[in-house]
Amino acid sequence: MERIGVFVCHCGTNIAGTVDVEKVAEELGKVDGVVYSTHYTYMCSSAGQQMIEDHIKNDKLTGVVLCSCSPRMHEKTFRSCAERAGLNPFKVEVANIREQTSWVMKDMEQATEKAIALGKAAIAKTILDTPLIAGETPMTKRALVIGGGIAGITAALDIADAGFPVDIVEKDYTVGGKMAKLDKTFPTLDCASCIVTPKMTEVSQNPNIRILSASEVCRVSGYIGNFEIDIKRHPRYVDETKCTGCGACIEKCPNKKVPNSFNLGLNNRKAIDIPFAQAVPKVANIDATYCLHMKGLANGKDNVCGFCEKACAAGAIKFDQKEEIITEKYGAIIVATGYNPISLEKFDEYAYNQSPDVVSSLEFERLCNASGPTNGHLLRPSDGKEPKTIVFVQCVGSRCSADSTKGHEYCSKICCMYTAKHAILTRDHYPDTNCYVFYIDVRTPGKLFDEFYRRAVEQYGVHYIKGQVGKVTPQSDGTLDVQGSDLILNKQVHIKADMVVLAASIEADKSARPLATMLTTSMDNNDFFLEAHAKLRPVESPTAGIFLAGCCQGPKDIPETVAQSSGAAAKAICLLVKDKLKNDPCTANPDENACNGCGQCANVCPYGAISYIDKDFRGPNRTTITRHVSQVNSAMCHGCGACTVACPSGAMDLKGFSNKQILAEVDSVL
Amino acid sequence: MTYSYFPGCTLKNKAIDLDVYARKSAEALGFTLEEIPEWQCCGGEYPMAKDEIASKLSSVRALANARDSGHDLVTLCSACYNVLKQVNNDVATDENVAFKVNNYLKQDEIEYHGEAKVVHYLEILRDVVGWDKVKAAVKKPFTGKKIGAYYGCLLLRPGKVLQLDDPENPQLIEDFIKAIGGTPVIYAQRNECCGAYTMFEDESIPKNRTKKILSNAEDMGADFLVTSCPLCRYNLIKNKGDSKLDVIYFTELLAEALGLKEEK
Amino acid sequence: MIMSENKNWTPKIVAFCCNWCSYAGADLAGNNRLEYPGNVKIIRIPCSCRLNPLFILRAFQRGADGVILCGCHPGDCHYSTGNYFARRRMTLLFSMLDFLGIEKGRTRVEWCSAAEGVRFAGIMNDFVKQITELGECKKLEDVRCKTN
Amino acid sequence: MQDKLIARAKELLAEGKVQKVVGWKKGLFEDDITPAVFTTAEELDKDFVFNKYCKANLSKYLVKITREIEVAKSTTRMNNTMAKQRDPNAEDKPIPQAVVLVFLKPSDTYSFTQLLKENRITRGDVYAIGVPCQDTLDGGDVCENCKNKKPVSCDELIGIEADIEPVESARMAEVAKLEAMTADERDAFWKNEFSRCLRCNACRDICPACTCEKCVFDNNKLYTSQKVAETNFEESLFHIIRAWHVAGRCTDCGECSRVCPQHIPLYLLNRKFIKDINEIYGEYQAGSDMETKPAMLTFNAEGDPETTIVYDRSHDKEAE
Amino acid sequence: MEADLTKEIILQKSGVNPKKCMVCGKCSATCPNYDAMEYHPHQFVQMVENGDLEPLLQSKSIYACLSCFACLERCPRQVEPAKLIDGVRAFVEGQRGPHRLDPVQVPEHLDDDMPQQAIVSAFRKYKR
Repeated sequence: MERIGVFVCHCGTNIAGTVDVEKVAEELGKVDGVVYSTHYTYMCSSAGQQMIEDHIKNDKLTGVVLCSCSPRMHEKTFRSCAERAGLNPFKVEVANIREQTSWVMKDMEQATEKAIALGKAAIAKTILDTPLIAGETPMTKRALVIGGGIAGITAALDIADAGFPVDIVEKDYTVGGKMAKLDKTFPTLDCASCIVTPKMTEVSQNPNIRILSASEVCRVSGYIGNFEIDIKRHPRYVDETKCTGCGACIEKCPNKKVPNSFNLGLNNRKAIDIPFAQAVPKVANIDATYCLHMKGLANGKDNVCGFCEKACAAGAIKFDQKEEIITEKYGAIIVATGYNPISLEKFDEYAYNQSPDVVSSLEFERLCNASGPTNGHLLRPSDGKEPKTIVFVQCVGSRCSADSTKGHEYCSKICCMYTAKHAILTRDHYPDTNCYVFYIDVRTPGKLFDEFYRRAVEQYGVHYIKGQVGKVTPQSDGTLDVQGSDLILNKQVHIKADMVVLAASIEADKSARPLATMLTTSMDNNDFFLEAHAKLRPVESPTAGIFLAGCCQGPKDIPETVAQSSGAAAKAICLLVKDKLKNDPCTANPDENACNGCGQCANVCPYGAISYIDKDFRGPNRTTITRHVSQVNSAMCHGCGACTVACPSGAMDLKGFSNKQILAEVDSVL
Repeated sequence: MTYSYFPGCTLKNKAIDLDVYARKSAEALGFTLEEIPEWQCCGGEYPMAKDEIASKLSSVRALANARDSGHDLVTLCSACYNVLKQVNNDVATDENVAFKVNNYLKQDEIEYHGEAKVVHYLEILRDVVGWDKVKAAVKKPFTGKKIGAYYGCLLLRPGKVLQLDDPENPQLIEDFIKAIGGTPVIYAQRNECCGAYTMFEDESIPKNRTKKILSNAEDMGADFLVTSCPLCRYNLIKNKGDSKLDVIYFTELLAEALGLKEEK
Repeated sequence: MIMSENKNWTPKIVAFCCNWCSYAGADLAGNNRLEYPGNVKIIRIPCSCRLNPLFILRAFQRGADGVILCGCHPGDCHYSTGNYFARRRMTLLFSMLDFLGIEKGRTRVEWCSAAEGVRFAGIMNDFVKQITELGECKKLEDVRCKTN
Repeated sequence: MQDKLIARAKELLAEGKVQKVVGWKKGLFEDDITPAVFTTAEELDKDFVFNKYCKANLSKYLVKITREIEVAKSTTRMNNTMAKQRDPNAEDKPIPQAVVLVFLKPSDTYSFTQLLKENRITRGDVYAIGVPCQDTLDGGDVCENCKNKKPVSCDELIGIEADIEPVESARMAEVAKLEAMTADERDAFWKNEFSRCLRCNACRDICPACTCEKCVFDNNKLYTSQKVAETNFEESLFHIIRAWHVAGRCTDCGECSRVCPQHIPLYLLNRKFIKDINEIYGEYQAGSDMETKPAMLTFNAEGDPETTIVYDRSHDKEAE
Repeated sequence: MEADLTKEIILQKSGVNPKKCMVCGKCSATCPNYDAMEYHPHQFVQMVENGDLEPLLQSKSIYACLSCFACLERCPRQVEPAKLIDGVRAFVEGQRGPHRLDPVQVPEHLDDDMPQQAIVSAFRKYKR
């Protein structure tokens, strides 16, 4: 038999002013199951709490009902108060007779009537409250960072700094990502490599961080605190542990005709190569499709070439290296898969496929970059001459309508600024080179952004033209006839350009969607990862234990990316410091005996917390019945209750908000 | 393999070559063009206005006819291709158009909802015959000839509807040129308009357009141009001025390459 | 429109409120001392998707004259997708009630955020007004279950 | 046709492909025909019938029968393991395999598929033969305006084609007629219908979608188990909730109305849900395949209308 | 006829929604016959949207469109200006008495090689 205690709070005159608290206490005292009922000026005061504790002990209360302010205000207070008195905190319910009664009514009679009704509901609920113990799951104190760009690097360093081991999985041969390819950064114009490469070295030297380059996540299982991940390590045909990065092999390699992916194919590399001088790990890799020896092996000849092997003092060359899959456990995952520029195939009115002098902005970065194919001298790809006129085109593939088959609907956010940067750098190094920028709008929200853009116009004399380019016609003399519109002067302009630079829309990396599927986390229809809450939880994914950093969540510039990465890292650390995960006990739990295993509930669960197992049940006369029944992982369940309504047999119920309880509340408020 | 064939007004006299060589080559490459009975002119220009129904009927009749014959409807003239395919798309996708069109067609007891498939002759070469087979059949290859493909507008746009090739970076005619042994010359103006029918409005329009196109093609080193549109060909030749570029129908080149040209 | 027999009749209304938005919105309405009738009884649920049609029918069965569900605005659900399911469920349920001839407007769904205290009070006042006009709910109640 | 089916059933029994046959058995009178399980050729010859009175949808019976087969398997499995524990080198008893042959009319195959989709039937235990639904079969409106005559997920078809063009049918005419009434008329209509309800639960017990291990109306753990009915709303509640629970899962087989001793047109409730789902969220036929999700287990964030659409759509004539 | 009705009719005819336009100017940038136009594709969109129709109805620009679909193809917002221009043209043709191109004028343009295609197309564009 339940023994409920009711405590009505005056909250000074806040409640007592409009509600006849004595009457409330008296009326609720009469309700079945209530053994004690009283009222007091301030229940939340230490005296009030002491009073509650005493009565729990002395009257052997099995449940406590407070008629006071909103549960959102003091539910926690009173629950811990009950806990101190040895009562299960989830046997405490709060009737909201301040915010939802005394404060919204003037008529005392009605207010009192409502307070009583709410009180009765709370009592009914409390009687049906089952003592809940928060479940615990162990925590693997180790984080996985997927993607080794500036986002991944920042997050990894922060987590490692907090003393937790971190693995970075990077599909490329080196970390550094896009930022390592950039020349300068806006709006401060400091050199990208100069700020990112030290970070890369830090990563490589940090004892808490392990870099898994040339690797990909290929299977995910488990849940927050206990993820189990398969990582596929692609062969680089060089033993990472042995290679010193001396580069002797590269000098000896005879095959010079291998497109250099780090320079976006703007120049060639050797079949064995190190992406760039500051690569991390600084380890050579062999491009199997071009390596003469490996081609030989393919045709059953093992005597072809092999100079690199001979040249390598460390004996690091491993032609027979195979791809391997390693399995690791992690407590938290940070997704930092980054972005790529959109393919320009579909935009050939700009003649990207027709002329090497039409380049994407990222390619332009390489052309300006000291470690790039031209060693930092801005020379156009076709004939290596200095361009005298450059046309920049904004919004290529950005801001297209939803029904467009070519581009994306969103604004890529960074193009306006890096184009201003490109123009400024060009004008700064080559004052006699003219720069034209075709723009729709110049978007510069950000610290010192608009100032930067104005400098481009006023100080560096970059010509900004409000309009778009409609057609680029390459000429045999190597120039490009750029036909565009100038909406301000209302005329069609033709510019004889030496180079055209296309601000290609940035889009989520191709690996993102399959990864999201593996992680059972949501994406928007642009393949950007969805945040748990657009405003309040921007660095968390809806799936517990998975956090988002950088452009995988949406277009961002470097400072934003770094900020978000540190945010994600902080969130991950908050998780990793815990020895055990206390999960909210108000979770869904199915009644196995009533469960049909029909699968409806799993369909509506946003957290993938519901799975099915074949369970043996004892049947009549010594039979065994194996039934397909649903199981809720309380570590993953957030307790929304969507499943309880999807369940036709009512087998699925929600602790703390059970069907019975809500029905009882309904009955008692009416 | 048999196709319903819609020649279109021009191929019956001014552009005889386009038509005759197409039929010959088709036979040589193992497919037949079966001219559909009593076809009417497609109108040359796709009527864009939503309330234009009557002007779409001639196309619809041809399409319905093809559907009944059970063959795909093949065209040579870019304009016919464009109009037929766009109208077909309208009837198939726009309920309002379909409804009104079928009201018109009631009296001649036709009901049509876009079942037929419209293909261009070049499409057959690419998708059915295959470039390799064409290459194999070539007797007199255009070796060393630098040929510029002139697509114009009607073969490519609107890309969403026609879906013949990438409207900005087409390969179709270039592949054709390779197949007959020539060397394709890529020039940016190949998919820009020739001026179309505007000579009636202002003679200078096609002149300017032609100048731009030919100079670009010449500049990129083309010996001559190939097209599938009589109107384009007319404009380009009429207004060529001092340019020495000739413009030839692709079927004529094909026939020549296949060694069928003499026997006319 | 049905006239209620006893003149001192006031409608009984049950409001199911999502803990994360509209319940907080109700609190905010309180903080701002925005009045709405006391015959609106609020029941807290974790999410609009927790609302089982059974609860609504039960309320009517027990003599409620109107039932309203308040959840987070579409896209803002604390559990990211809950209110989308709730929306579909309620659409179909309400349609069925309409099919059975229950007057329109005895049931309602409103999206109301934690910041919309004013709106919450407004919604409640409006709903009470609407139900008062509709009068006592005769079609659904089940006399056996009537307390008092 | 009947002989064909019997012959084929015998064949399968003889080959040992199946051990049980679920079919129809003639009763006292020609027209009272009950579902029955046959195990021998003799029984088949003696009692098996297939005629225009074979209305019963046999799919639901498979739940119980396949469950029995599975129980036999799992019991043996369990006993084997326990035996192993007692004596490591104990001999494993063979797992008893059994397959049941069932005859399904096109409409019934949808219920069958839906049950498979919800893991209520073990596919491997069933050999399903699709048979024609005699058009003479008089199932009232449900049959006259049927959803589809195209059989799905059968192992074999006798007397019907695999892909039959969907039939033109005024399936929603009756629902629409009701929708066209005023609210009060509708209220009166249903009060009158439900007033006859005995709460005999026949509709629930026959329904192929109602295969819950424990029905909410029998589950004393919830406050929902109500047996006797005194006032009209009791039934309304029962029938609304029942319709609600099968919404998106009901294949519109019409068994509920067929078995109702009081001839309450319950199928109209289900069709109402189906109509709404089709019109608001796009065409969906429960049990037409194993993959597609029913309307209430998915959503369209942007596309879904707000609940007010109900009142915009309502044909209620009464003055606002 | 007052402007907004005219606008309504034109939008109906063309099936274009000018509100989708973000004024990027791609259409006018891409138009091969820009210089022959007094009002340019992007202006058509904006002027129709603003109900500023008289100038358009009076202008020769409506006959300068080559229907080459380049603007329609390249418009990032799928506004399809060509259809709008043709809508205005069709409206004007619907209103006027005499044809823009009277059959009697045709011969002066004719020559032996002119394809029928040219004439029928022209009639479609310049005749009611």
